Amino acid sequence: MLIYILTLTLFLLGLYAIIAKKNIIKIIIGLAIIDYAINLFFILIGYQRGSIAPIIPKNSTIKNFVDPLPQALVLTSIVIGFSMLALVVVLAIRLYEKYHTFDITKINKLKG
Amino acid sequence: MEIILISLLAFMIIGAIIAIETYDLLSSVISLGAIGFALCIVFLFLGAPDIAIVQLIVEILSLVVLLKLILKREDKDDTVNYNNFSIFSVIFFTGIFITLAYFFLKEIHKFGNIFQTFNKGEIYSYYISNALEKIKAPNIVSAIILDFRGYDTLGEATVIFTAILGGLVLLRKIGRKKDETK
Amino acid sequence: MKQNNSGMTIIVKTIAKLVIYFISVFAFYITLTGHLTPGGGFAGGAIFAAGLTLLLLAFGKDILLKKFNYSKLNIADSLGALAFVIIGFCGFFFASAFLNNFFFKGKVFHIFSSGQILYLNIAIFVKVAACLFSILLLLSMFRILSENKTSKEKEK
Amino acid sequence: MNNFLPLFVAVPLFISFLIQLLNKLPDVIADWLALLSTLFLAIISIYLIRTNEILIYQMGGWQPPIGINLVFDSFTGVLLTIISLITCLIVIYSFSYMEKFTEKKKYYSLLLLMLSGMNGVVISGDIFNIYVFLEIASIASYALVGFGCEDEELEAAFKYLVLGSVASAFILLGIIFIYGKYGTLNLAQLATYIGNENLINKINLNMIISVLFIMGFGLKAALVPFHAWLPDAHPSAPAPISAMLSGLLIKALGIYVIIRIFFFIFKISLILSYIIMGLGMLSMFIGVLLALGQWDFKRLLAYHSISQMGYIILSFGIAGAAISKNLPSSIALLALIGGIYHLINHSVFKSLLFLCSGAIEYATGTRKIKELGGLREKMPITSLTCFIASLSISGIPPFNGFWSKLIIIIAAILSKFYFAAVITVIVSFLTLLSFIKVQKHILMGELKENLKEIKEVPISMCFSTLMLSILCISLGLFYPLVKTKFLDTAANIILNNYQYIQTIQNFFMK
Repeated sequence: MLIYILTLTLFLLGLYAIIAKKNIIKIIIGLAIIDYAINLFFILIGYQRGSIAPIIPKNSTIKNFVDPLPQALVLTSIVIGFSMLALVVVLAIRLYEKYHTFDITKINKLKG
Repeated sequence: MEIILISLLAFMIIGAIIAIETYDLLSSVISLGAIGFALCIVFLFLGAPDIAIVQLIVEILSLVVLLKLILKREDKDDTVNYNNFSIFSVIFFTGIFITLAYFFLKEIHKFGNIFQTFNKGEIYSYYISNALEKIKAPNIVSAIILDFRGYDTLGEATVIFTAILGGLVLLRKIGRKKDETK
Repeated sequence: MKQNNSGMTIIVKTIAKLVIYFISVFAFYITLTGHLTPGGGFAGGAIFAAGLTLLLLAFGKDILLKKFNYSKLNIADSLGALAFVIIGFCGFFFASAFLNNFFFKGKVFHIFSSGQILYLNIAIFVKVAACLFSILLLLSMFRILSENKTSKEKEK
Repeated sequence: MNNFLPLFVAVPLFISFLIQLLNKLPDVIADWLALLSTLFLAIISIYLIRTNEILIYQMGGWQPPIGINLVFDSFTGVLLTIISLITCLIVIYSFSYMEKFTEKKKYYSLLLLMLSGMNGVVISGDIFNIYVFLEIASIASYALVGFGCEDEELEAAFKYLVLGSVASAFILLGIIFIYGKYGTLNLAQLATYIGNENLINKINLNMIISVLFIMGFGLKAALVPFHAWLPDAHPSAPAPISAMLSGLLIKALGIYVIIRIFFFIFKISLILSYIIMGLGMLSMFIGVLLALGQWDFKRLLAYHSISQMGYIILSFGIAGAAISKNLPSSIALLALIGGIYHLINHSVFKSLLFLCSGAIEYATGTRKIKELGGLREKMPITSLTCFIASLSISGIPPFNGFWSKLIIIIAAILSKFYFAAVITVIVSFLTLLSFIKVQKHILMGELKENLKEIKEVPISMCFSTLMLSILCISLGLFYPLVKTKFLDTAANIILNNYQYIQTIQNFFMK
């Protein structure tokens, strides 16, 4: 139970970084931290105490494996997180080139 | 086992606080890298080797990408303005969410025994027993990714394709053809 | 190699030249035995892209662009994705369902053993390597553009 | 019959990868490839909508809880037909509209990826699969919003991306809690577990999961507390993309998944339907109030989509309240029919309005209503279609907007939510007011001198706007036919959702 709560605090820290921080880099870091917390939570859900990784060894009949399904989903979500990060970095570069600052408060040409 | 995980998690939380609060952007990106590597070690402890490999490599690449963004550009985060209202509200909300979390996290199965869910690990045991007979793939995770749930990975490969295409589209120099008349 | 100043010092260049072969062999190993040992298409592609990034950082952009310009990366990228969909379609036409694994499964614990998982791993390897490396090439290309633009503004 | 289902996702993916592969060929090839694939999908969806039994397709040949299965019931059919038809017309529209932009081939492959993402979300029967295809559609729309690479567009794309990824993080957190508690990802198996589960204490996990899903999919559906990205993203996107965003994306990714989750999986409860109705009324009212003060045509339309989405959410909230208060099922059926019908109408006339605004911008180069005036001499077709669309959005009798708003008001009165009915009437009156202002400025009045030499937009743009306006009129006039053939079965599917769960059950692994 304590591990789940610690992961949730990591998730909240990332959320805090996105909401409270004004600098684009800190927002990107917040996004990355949220991705880390969610991937960690997925793998924690699939852990079986005292069992080995889900690779069937060659000639042994060990049957207690960790749950492989969350690992398949986490592989997908890591790659989604990275592609989101790449897109945000590309946007941050273009915004820096146009506005010459990373500060959100100065990037507000859109009104209304 | 739990002690190692909790200590690594504490390390990650401290790293996250450093990454969010420091003025110098370079050190915040470096501490983000440190969190990623600690996460990779946690994956190894939780018995997820190929997730650890992918996480490690993607962590290195995202570090290189972030450093490319920061170097030769602004490196001080001068937007920090601490007023006690924001700090107080943050602590207040985290407090509420954690106490709420304590109640509803009881319903998720205890850490370490996956058979307490509603379907008693029925899908889990099917994957374990049939990965070798039906698909002859000892690595059950690869079997799930590419055969049982291959449709997910098709979407997955498309996500990377879209992100690259989006990056190419956003980084081109002339967006609109400037028509000379208007 | 003619001595040009783009990229890092000579030490890094020589080490990079040596290490890149080990990295690519490791990447191929991880991809081809994706269904036997941990790893797979994603991990192998990412490792190969990390090796190319090492070359990019060590030797600078212009040498890399001779071998890896955009059209090649783009073709490799869409070829990998097309291979994935085509394998899915041949499951759709020849076998009962869209991504059905009707290929020859072979004996357990051998490389050519688990049917479509190997071919899909190779397709994903090509795709992910081309994708991740083209992101980094893109970012390094773009920074040059913004630099000479800012330098022009400074002169004005 | 059910072998067509994976084509909805596989064909657009295949064509978009092919377009990127043939990068050297001229743009015309990409035009025709995109047109043929969307036309093919439209024909399949029209062919498929006539069956009113539920089709299941096991992806990869594995039974449902092990593999992923695709589900097609008549509610999905309604949505698939709208998505394919409107995307086909948008591709025709962008033949000539996208001449103003560079990199036309990349635009087409991103458009097809967004289409395959939406189709993937609509027909998938597995909750993590919905998340993956939602990501594809969202990432493609982030890139397309910033397609013009101007300052505002990049800023709007950045804001949209940050909010979108926070929403996806909430959705993924909800999926983790579901897997942690129920151990399965399949929607039907989840429904059976939630169905025969007795909730003990008040703060249970289902409440937290539904809060997370409402926040996540609510942001994708631009409901009021989470609508901050829409008024910036839509005006800065190129016109066909903003037509697709506000016509299809917020429906397929937002409303459809909210209904699929809260009507089929989590039994709809009274509190939940009150929350949904509250969100609907809030977005209706605030959307139209903000829209009154706008002078930029596309931004005004963006605010109107928020308020029109409020109509749809309100009608589904009324249906949920009617079901959970077990009023006579005819009221819930009426509310559902109103919701689905308004969903169809809103997609049609909102895309038409955005395409007209793109045509006006293509000809005159400006979006500000004040600078336009008296376009009816020089641009007859665009002004005619814009006139028809404004009439149908403000609910003038012969057109389709009138019928759906009427049904929603009747359903609200029958289920004794008089406050909701009053708000609906006020908001539709304010919409009428705002569109009269738009018509007066754009169509009536005299032609300004600097606009003397503008000429009508090319044929491909006129063709798609005309087709959409014909669709608008026919949906309005042939309402009884449309009701019996499509809407009744779709509403029945949502009302008694045990059919959906039963048909998937007997595919389960024994």
